[in-house]
Amino acid sequence: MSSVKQQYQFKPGSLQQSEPNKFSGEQLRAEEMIINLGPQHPSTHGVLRLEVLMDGEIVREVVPHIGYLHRCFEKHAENLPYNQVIPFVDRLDYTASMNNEHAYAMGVERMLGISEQIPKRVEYVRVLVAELNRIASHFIAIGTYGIDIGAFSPFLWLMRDREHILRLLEWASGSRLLYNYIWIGGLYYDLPVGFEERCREFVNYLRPKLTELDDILLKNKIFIDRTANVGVLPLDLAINCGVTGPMLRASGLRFDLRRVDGYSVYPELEFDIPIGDGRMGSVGDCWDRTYVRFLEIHESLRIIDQCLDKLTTDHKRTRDFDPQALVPKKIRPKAQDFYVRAEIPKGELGFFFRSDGRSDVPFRCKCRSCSFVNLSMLQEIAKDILIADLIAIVGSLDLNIGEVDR
Amino acid sequence: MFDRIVEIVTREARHAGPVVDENASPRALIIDVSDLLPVCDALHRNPETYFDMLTCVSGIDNGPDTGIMEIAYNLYSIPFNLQLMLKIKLPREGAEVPSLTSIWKSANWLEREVFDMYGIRFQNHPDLRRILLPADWEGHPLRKDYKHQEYYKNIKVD
Amino acid sequence: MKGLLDQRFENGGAIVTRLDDLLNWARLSSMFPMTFGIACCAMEFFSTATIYDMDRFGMAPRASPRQADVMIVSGTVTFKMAERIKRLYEQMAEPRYVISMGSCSNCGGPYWQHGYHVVKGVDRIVPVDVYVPGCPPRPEALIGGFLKLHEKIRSETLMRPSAIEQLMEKQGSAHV
Amino acid sequence: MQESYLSEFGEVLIYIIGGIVFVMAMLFASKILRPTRPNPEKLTTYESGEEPVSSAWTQFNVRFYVVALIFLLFEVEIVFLFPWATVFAKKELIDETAGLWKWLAFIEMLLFIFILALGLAYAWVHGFLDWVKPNPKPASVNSPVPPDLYGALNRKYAEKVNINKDDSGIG
Repeated sequence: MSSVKQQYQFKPGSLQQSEPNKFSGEQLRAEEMIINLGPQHPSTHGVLRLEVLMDGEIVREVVPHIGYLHRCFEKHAENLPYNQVIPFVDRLDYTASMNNEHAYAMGVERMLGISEQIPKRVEYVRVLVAELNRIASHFIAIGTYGIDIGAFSPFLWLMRDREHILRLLEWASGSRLLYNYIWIGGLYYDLPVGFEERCREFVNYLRPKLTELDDILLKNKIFIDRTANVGVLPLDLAINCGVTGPMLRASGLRFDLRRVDGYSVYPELEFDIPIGDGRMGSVGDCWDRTYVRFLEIHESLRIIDQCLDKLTTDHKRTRDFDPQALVPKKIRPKAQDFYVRAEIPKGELGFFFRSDGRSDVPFRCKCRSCSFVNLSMLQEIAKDILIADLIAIVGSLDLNIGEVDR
Repeated sequence: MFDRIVEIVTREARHAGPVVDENASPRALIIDVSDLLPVCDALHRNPETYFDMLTCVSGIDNGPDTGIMEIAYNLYSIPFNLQLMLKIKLPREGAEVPSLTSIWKSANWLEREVFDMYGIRFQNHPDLRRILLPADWEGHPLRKDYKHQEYYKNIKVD
Repeated sequence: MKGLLDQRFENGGAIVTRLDDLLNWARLSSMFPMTFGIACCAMEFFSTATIYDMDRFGMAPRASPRQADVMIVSGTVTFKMAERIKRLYEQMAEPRYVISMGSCSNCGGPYWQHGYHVVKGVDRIVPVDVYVPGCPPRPEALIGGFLKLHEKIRSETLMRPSAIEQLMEKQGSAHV
Repeated sequence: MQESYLSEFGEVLIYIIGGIVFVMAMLFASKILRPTRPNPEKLTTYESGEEPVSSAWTQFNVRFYVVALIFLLFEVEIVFLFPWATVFAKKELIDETAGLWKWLAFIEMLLFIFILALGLAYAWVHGFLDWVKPNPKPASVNSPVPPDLYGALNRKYAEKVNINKDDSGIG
């Protein structure tokens, strides 16, 4: 028996106090009504709440309400030493933890000025696991989007393939989902023996599966009809709203921080930046967004292939290689303001640091999360659309509520 | 290129000239609050800079003993691949900042978050409500002197 | 009017015990969980539902609480979400069960110290039947939680818990 | 003849009564079995865990009724077609009228369908069949940046070569 007393008691109207609606019942015209989507709704991918003002079947306005998963990341970052923040960084975008860790570790290393000394093998392993995780994240994005549109089987297929990635990453890091693998100045551990071969096997296994996915979902007539020409996001609006990542690329701008900033070892790797070309409808519609993600999986596979080549030839595993050799015992950057950004599957993840030079704890660590900014765009394009299209648009944003709310 | 940006900012900043913070990365300019809107507008429109994206707005509380809060704006120019940080200093109590929503739409939610966490009010903001915390939450949690409330709707906060 | 299943029987004998078995068997072989992912643990819940085949326990996710028997609180419970979780719990039909999945909903998890907006344990809001530890728990752990819940349901009875009541009375008088 | 008519309706009546009794028995059984523990939170409308706003008895868009009416058009057609089909090919009637019956019945039904089709055509021409179309207009921004700058960026990053690290602006 639980000894904790239940503390919450219901009072009428208390939900409206904690998160009031933007529209009240009195303001409405006769035919309008307000419908809540979420927080518990299968199509909102988490605890997002959308307040929808409807006229018949037409959505007049959407007001997203967020914060149902606000886990106080910035407060934790202000109270914990730099290296202990990494587990919390994992939990920001829980579908792509490796990418988050990569961004964070890179930022602190640059602040410490040790980013140039990191061994190449460490960097290649980082890129390898980050790209594996990018594939897993895109699988979730495309799979759950399929469910939203009404296709359930692709989700099962993608979860099956994602499981292989999770098992690879578990083998390397010891955890299935939240890894704490990339440390400041190094890695938790070198790749296990035989990882490269298994990873190569997986890549060869995945390529034909992607063709299957293309056939069953993305080139499906129903899928195209539901997503093409829906939720068109023009490029100038996208940029003005600060949209980044696959959504910006789907709007027709070849903008990828892996190429633009050329961080880590990405300049040594060869990959393309897919952009939306309006093949099925107009540039920047939901289909483009999904297809850009799909093409990015191909590019990630290319990167993984090259990383594996390097890891088995130039930067081979040696007996005396210690991935923790450069991990600083005391992380105390000089006093500065620092903004670091990196490309994670959803877009640009940025960390704003302020260190005071006197302690191991960041004075301020602000996380610029891409899902948060991408979601703020929703109310601009979700006007005068059908309610069914609203589901399609929200799904195509590839939101991760952990990252929206932090 | 940075010198050119400093020139543009100096031309627009009427109240106090910009102070360059060399330590920051990307390099930062500290400007006066009243100059914020014209400076940002100029940086957005100038054909040499075209800062078309506002990526990050971070509030910083320097603690009650200094009595200063700061806001750092991270601007980015996609066409020219320029990064710039603008910083403004505010008093800790009753601070008011002009909103940048008229220039960049992304400022809307980013400023709401700063309001939620620090209690800095933004003038002419279209929809200044709390965004992450419940509307009936007490206090602004990222202030350095924040003490969380004992109970929220009978549930103990500890 | 109180329903038959609300009654507590003093001395059931064979009929009530058999009825117990039938009811418990029916309940535990079709526990419909509510589709309700909150945070990281929801990803592992997805994995459990798909790769690890939740259907073999007769569990098919339902979208509405009115049709669900089990609420799996998969993730961090925040103060903003707490009232909603309570409401969703109340809107489920009896008998209803709650599985608290992951450290965050057990006790606040990694957010227990500085998480001003995190409820330190979902059991402050709704009664919890099974706690599944882990951050996030592996799908196997969640399945272990389902089996624990099966055990719990199997031991449910319509008989009045007279022994416990006596014990509690005794304790109550001792305190007074 | 008349007796069999009655008994056929009687069968239907017994069927209906049986159905009602069955449903009632089920509802009553669950009524005495089920646990009832109502509270105000449980009795409210389920709206994804939120408090419902305003009443559900709002005015719906009039188009829903128009669509329902047009749907009724085809219902009426079917309702009349079924009894007509049972007598259309009746051998006695055709023999009695020397083949005139089938022509009469056929033309009669054509006339009926024509009148209904006229109604449909009326609704079609007046655009009652067109459901209101979504017309999304994304908020416009007058960006000062000329679009060819973005085009130049697209061409720059489309090349396979990676850019130089020193080119990354002020950062």
